[in-house]
Amino acid sequence: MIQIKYKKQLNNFILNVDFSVPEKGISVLFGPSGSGKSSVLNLISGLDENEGDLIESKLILNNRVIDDSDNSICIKPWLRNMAYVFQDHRLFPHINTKENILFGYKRSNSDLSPEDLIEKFKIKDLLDHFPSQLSGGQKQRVAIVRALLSQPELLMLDEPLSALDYQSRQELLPYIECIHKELNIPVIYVSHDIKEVLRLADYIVVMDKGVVIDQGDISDLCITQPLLTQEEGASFILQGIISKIIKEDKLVEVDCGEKILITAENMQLKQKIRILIHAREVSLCLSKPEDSSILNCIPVLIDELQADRNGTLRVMAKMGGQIVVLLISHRSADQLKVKKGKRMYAQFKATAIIK
Amino acid sequence: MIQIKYKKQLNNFILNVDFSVPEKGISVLFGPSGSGKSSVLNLISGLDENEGDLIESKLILNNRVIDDSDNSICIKPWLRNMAYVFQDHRLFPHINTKENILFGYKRSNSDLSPEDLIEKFKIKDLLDHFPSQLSGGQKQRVAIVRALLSQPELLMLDEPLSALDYQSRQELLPYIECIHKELNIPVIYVSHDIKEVLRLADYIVVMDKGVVIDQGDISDLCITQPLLTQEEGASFILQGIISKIIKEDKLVEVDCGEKILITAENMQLKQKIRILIHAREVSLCLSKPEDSSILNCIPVLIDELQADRNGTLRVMAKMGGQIVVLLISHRSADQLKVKKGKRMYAQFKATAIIK
Amino acid sequence: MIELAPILVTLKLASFTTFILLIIGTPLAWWLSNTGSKLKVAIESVVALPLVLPPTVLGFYLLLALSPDGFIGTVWSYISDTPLSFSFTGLVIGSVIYSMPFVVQPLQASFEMVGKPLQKAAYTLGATPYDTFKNIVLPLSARGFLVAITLGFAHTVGEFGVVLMVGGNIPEVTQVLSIVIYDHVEVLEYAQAHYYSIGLLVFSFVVLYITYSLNRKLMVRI
Amino acid sequence: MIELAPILVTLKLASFTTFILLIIGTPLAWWLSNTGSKLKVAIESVVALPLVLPPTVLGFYLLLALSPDGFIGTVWSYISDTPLSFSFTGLVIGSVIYSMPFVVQPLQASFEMVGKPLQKAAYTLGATPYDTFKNIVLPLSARGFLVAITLGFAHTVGEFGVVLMVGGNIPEVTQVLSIVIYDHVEVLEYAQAHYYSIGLLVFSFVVLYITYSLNRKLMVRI
Amino acid sequence: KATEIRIATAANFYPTLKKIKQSYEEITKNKVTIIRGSTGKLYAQIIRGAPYDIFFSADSARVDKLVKQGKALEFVENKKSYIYATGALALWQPGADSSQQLRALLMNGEFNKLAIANPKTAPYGKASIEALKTMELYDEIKDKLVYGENISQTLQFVQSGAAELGFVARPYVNNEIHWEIDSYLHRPIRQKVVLLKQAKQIEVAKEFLQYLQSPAIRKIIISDGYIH
Ligand SMILES: Nc1ncnc2c1ncn2[C@@H]1O[C@H](COP(=O)(O)OP(=O)(O)OP(=O)(O)O)[C@@H](O)[C@H]1O
Ligand SMILES: Nc1ncnc2c1ncn2[C@@H]1O[C@H](COP(=O)(O)OP(=O)(O)OP(=O)(O)O)[C@@H](O)[C@H]1O
Ligand SMILES: [Mg+2]
Ligand SMILES: [Mg+2]
Repeated sequence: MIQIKYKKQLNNFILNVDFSVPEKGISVLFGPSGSGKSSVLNLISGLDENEGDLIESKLILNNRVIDDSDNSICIKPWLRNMAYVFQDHRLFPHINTKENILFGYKRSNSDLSPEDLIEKFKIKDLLDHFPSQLSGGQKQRVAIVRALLSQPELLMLDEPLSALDYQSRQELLPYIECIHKELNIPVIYVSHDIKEVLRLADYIVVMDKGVVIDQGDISDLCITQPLLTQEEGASFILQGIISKIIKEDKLVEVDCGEKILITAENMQLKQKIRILIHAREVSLCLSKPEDSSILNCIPVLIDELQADRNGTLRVMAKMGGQIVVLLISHRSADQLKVKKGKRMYAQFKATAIIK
Repeated sequence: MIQIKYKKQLNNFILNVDFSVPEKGISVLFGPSGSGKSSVLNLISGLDENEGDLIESKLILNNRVIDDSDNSICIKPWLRNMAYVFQDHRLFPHINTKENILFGYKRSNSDLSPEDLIEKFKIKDLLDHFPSQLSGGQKQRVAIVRALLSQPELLMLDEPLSALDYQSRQELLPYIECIHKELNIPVIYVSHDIKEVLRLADYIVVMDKGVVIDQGDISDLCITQPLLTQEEGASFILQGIISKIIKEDKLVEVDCGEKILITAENMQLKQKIRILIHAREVSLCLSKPEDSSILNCIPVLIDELQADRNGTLRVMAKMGGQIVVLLISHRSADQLKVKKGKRMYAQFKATAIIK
Repeated sequence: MIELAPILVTLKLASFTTFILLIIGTPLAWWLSNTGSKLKVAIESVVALPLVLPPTVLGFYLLLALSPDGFIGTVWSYISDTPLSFSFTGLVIGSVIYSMPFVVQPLQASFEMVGKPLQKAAYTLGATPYDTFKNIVLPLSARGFLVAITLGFAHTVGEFGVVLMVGGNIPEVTQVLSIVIYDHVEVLEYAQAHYYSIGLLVFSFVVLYITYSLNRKLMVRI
Repeated sequence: MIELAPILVTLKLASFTTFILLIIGTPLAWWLSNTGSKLKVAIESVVALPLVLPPTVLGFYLLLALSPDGFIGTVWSYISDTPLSFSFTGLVIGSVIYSMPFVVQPLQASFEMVGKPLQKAAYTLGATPYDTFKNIVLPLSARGFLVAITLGFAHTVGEFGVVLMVGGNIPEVTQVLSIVIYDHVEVLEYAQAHYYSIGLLVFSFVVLYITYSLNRKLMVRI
Repeated sequence: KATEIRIATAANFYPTLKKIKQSYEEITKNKVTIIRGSTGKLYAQIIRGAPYDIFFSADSARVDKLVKQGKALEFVENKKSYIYATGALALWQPGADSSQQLRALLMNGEFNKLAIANPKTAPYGKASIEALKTMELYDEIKDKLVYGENISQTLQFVQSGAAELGFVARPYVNNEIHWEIDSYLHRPIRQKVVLLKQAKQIEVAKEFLQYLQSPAIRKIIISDGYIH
């Protein structure tokens, strides 16, 4: 675990965080604007300035003590070997894209291939351009490549995709997902885009007003954590094994106790897979409708009913050993007489987020 | 109409746009990163620098010729009375938030109330802070208020919400929607967030590689325009009149030929309303299921089947005089024998975007 | 015995010169930092030129120019009856020319470093270029102004080659402190020279110290 | 008759001085622009101080300091046998002290304007402060260096009070162009003075013109 | 009523002139303002109308030139200029034991640097070179020479210890041990004074010049170390 503990006087409140994130995978720092996310990254990377305001600090990465106010340890930022993609890019204006991305690369023993990343991030055409000649999204891509190429022990990304369009995001997200797998670098990712968070996060730390209000695995938090569910509503994660590949329809059958169909490509038979489904996309019915366009309809056992926002009900149901979550209106709940212990059918389309 | 025509040599391609946007409402400029959106705003606001590269220009706003290369007209930027929220904020670093937001206000005959906007954008606590002491999202809010307070004849926003969390966005979106209604200012909005676009746009201009590849009313483009449908899929807009308010369930009944139920608050009876529904949230069935949690199930007449991405079919159906769009898999289409002229039921939940 | 008159003349001269330099130098530096004109480089060079001439020699040429049939003197005679040479006004003109680069160059550099983006933002908010300059560029160039003022003022205080030549070292009119100290050293009155020098150094140190402290506060705020 | 020796001595002196000033001034300016030390303001003030003393007077004090039993001279005698006064080395020391603020101040101002954010970005990419300074701050301060070099160089070329006092006007060793021109004016050989002056001006103009043109290209690229 | 006259003087005569000014101001109530500078600089200024009444030059050449250019007024019987003093040279080192020792130092070349005034601009410098040449020392020691811009700077060179020896104006070291250079070793250093055409106080200035020639003043000049 990476142990992170900081206490510091900020502008209008005290930042007081004490949390750990796994040394593997993507940990997302999530929270409203001004909650202190960037401040935490600044502290971790050792860039914080007003040392006078720092009350307490402790940072341990790979069993190496990096910050420790008790023992007056504070490794210099350039020795921390952490890369940081800033919210405001900070490309060097006097050198072109190529020199920018090679800046960290040249200063590390990085065994990554610049060509490879240049390709993946589609910046080949921009190599000769100076930062002032790049669009917002182009800057953001260049900044990510620059950070990656330094092959850090910890990669921090502060809303790295916020200036990118859907298409570019879709192209980059898989790559960001791979970073920690391929390069084995833990990633701390700051984002306020819930979709991005749900897709990328392995571990989530939720901040508000300078303190950590919640943290845990994505599979736990995605169901009920209010800030995470406010936009897309609750969601849940199913684990399974691919049991069939239906190439012509671009579908795969996943065995998660029950067999479900989801849209997916480039999968292998027997592959383990985790999928995230939004509760609002699941509906409930008493009998298996034979004449619906909805592909999945699986038997579930109603386990619990909880009040959700806007007068809807959050229904937790069991499907084998796994939990299915769905949202229905009070009206439907009444009509269908949904209650604990009842056997019903959960109906949902083939779209799901593959994690 | 605001007539906009520019031709200019950019870095790697020629920007060549010629389009008009309505003098009312929000026109969204949409397109991938690097497609030239910011460049267009720069040209409109008169801030473009490399005049040598400008080949042609024509800009007419409120019957006032602002740019016209044929007649060598090019009004100075400070006389255009257009406000611009830049992608990179550009707050003045030497003055505090308050002085920043009043900068344009003092230089206009604005009859807006600063207090009001300070309240709405939640920046009261930040008034004494200098830009360097603000978080990314805070800067973005301050920049919007600064632009608004100058009460321009045209407001341009370049991804103004990209650094904001969901909650803040939700709070600001209604206000941005109101700008053109309350202040009667046309707004040109650059965004790559399709949700934002669908919600805000009245008119859409789609750009790619420096040219306008599509433009039109949101209700036309949201069905098939590939860039608009790539993320959330196709959607469609229904018009209707509120026929009933069910307060306890936070639902309203809308009469759009058929009666449908949607989640909504603060609506009035007889109010005209436009709602946007995502095609993927609509499913098709042969008979009206009596035992489903899905609230809306309305009879439709299948009109047309089109191939969509990922092997799905886009089905256009008629509901009274309006069009309902839905996405189903080939498999389901086969099972249900969906074909033109068939009467079926469209089923969807009560969630919809109110425009 | 410490005389007050030269101190006053010096302060007056340095203040006037710095003031005039700011008045002339600011727009000039602003123009230089913004223009795309081909003249720019030539004018930049001309501004820096007086520097390379020894002060006394520059003074000599200024003396020629300022005298009633010299270039500047002729122009002046249309404005005023009193001759320029050996007058306080002449002294100010000489100092202004000589100290010009010390003011223009730091200003220009800092104007250029403020950058276009913020100026553009101001334009869209209805600020004219002048307004933008005054309210955005100027305050953001505070550091440059500080350098310009210190270098300009101090250089005028310390300068005496030009002053001696153009002014004629007339007590209470054009005799400045630097000349007095110089004279004391010349006639081997070292004690007096030391007094003045130490006084000048202490005074300058205090003034500079206060200025830089203020500047520091200023910077921290931003 | 135009003599070459003083021109060479002048160029040599100005080059050496500017070079040494850059070597000393750059780290000093860097330190000043970064430190939070209380000494900062005091040191800033001390650097600017030599400016306010008339050059000849400064020269006089330097002469005292450089002579074999003066402060600097004593230290020097441990390093080298040759005395400092009336030597080219002494001249360089004098010029360095006198021209210091013209180099340090513009550098400091431009270092400060480069700003922390980019430096921080470089740190996270593994660049040490020195590395960051060299590869980020330095190139971004090109404008400041240009000002520093022009002011420093030109000022050394034009200076002659200190030079005269410390150098002893020895032909081919410490006799610089400014003194030669001055001497010609002094003995009413105006024609020669004009030749030298015009030559110096034209030469300086050409050099400045080229420098500023290069700078312009540089700026456009960024 | 008190009238002010402005007297421009070459640096070397300044100390003596100050004494003269004192005694003059005591007896006349007129005010004398002394402006000192190098002869060349003062000349250039006078040509361009500097508001001085009287000019004490360090040499005769530049005064003669002024006279020729019609910048001078007559003040004594058909004379437009007047030799107010003839300078003398002295070899000096601070704290020397005797003039013989100084002489020996020079003759044996036992020094690193010998300071003289700039022969090009200062009459004392020119005379120093002449003297060295007459003594046939010049070629030997010319590489050891350092040049003060004027005679007082030369003195400072020696005083500061930067140069061991120096040829200075005798008035400066009149009260200290020095070796007086015989006046036949060089051409006389004749210093002239003129009444300037642009003088504002011609009468008072004439009166001052009259007073300059009085025996009491002559005594002051001579006792200060001038030959004449
Ligand atoms: N340099 C600073 N000095 C004092 N307070 C600061 C400073 N920078 C930021 N703050 C304050 O600290 C709080 C947290 O800022 P921070 O930038 O960490 O927020 P954030 O969570 O990254 O927000 P966003 O998503 O908007 O970027 C804010 O209220 C901000 O005003
Ligand atoms: N100053 C400039 N000079 C030359 N080319 C430029 C300049 N600024 C931008 N470009 C180029 O013009 C193209 C369009 O840039 P623009 O900033 O308009 O894109 P954008 O649509 O706003 O993208 P984003 O969504 O990433 O901000 C890009 O390819 C960019 O490299
Ligand atoms: Mg942030
Ligand atoms: Mg853009």
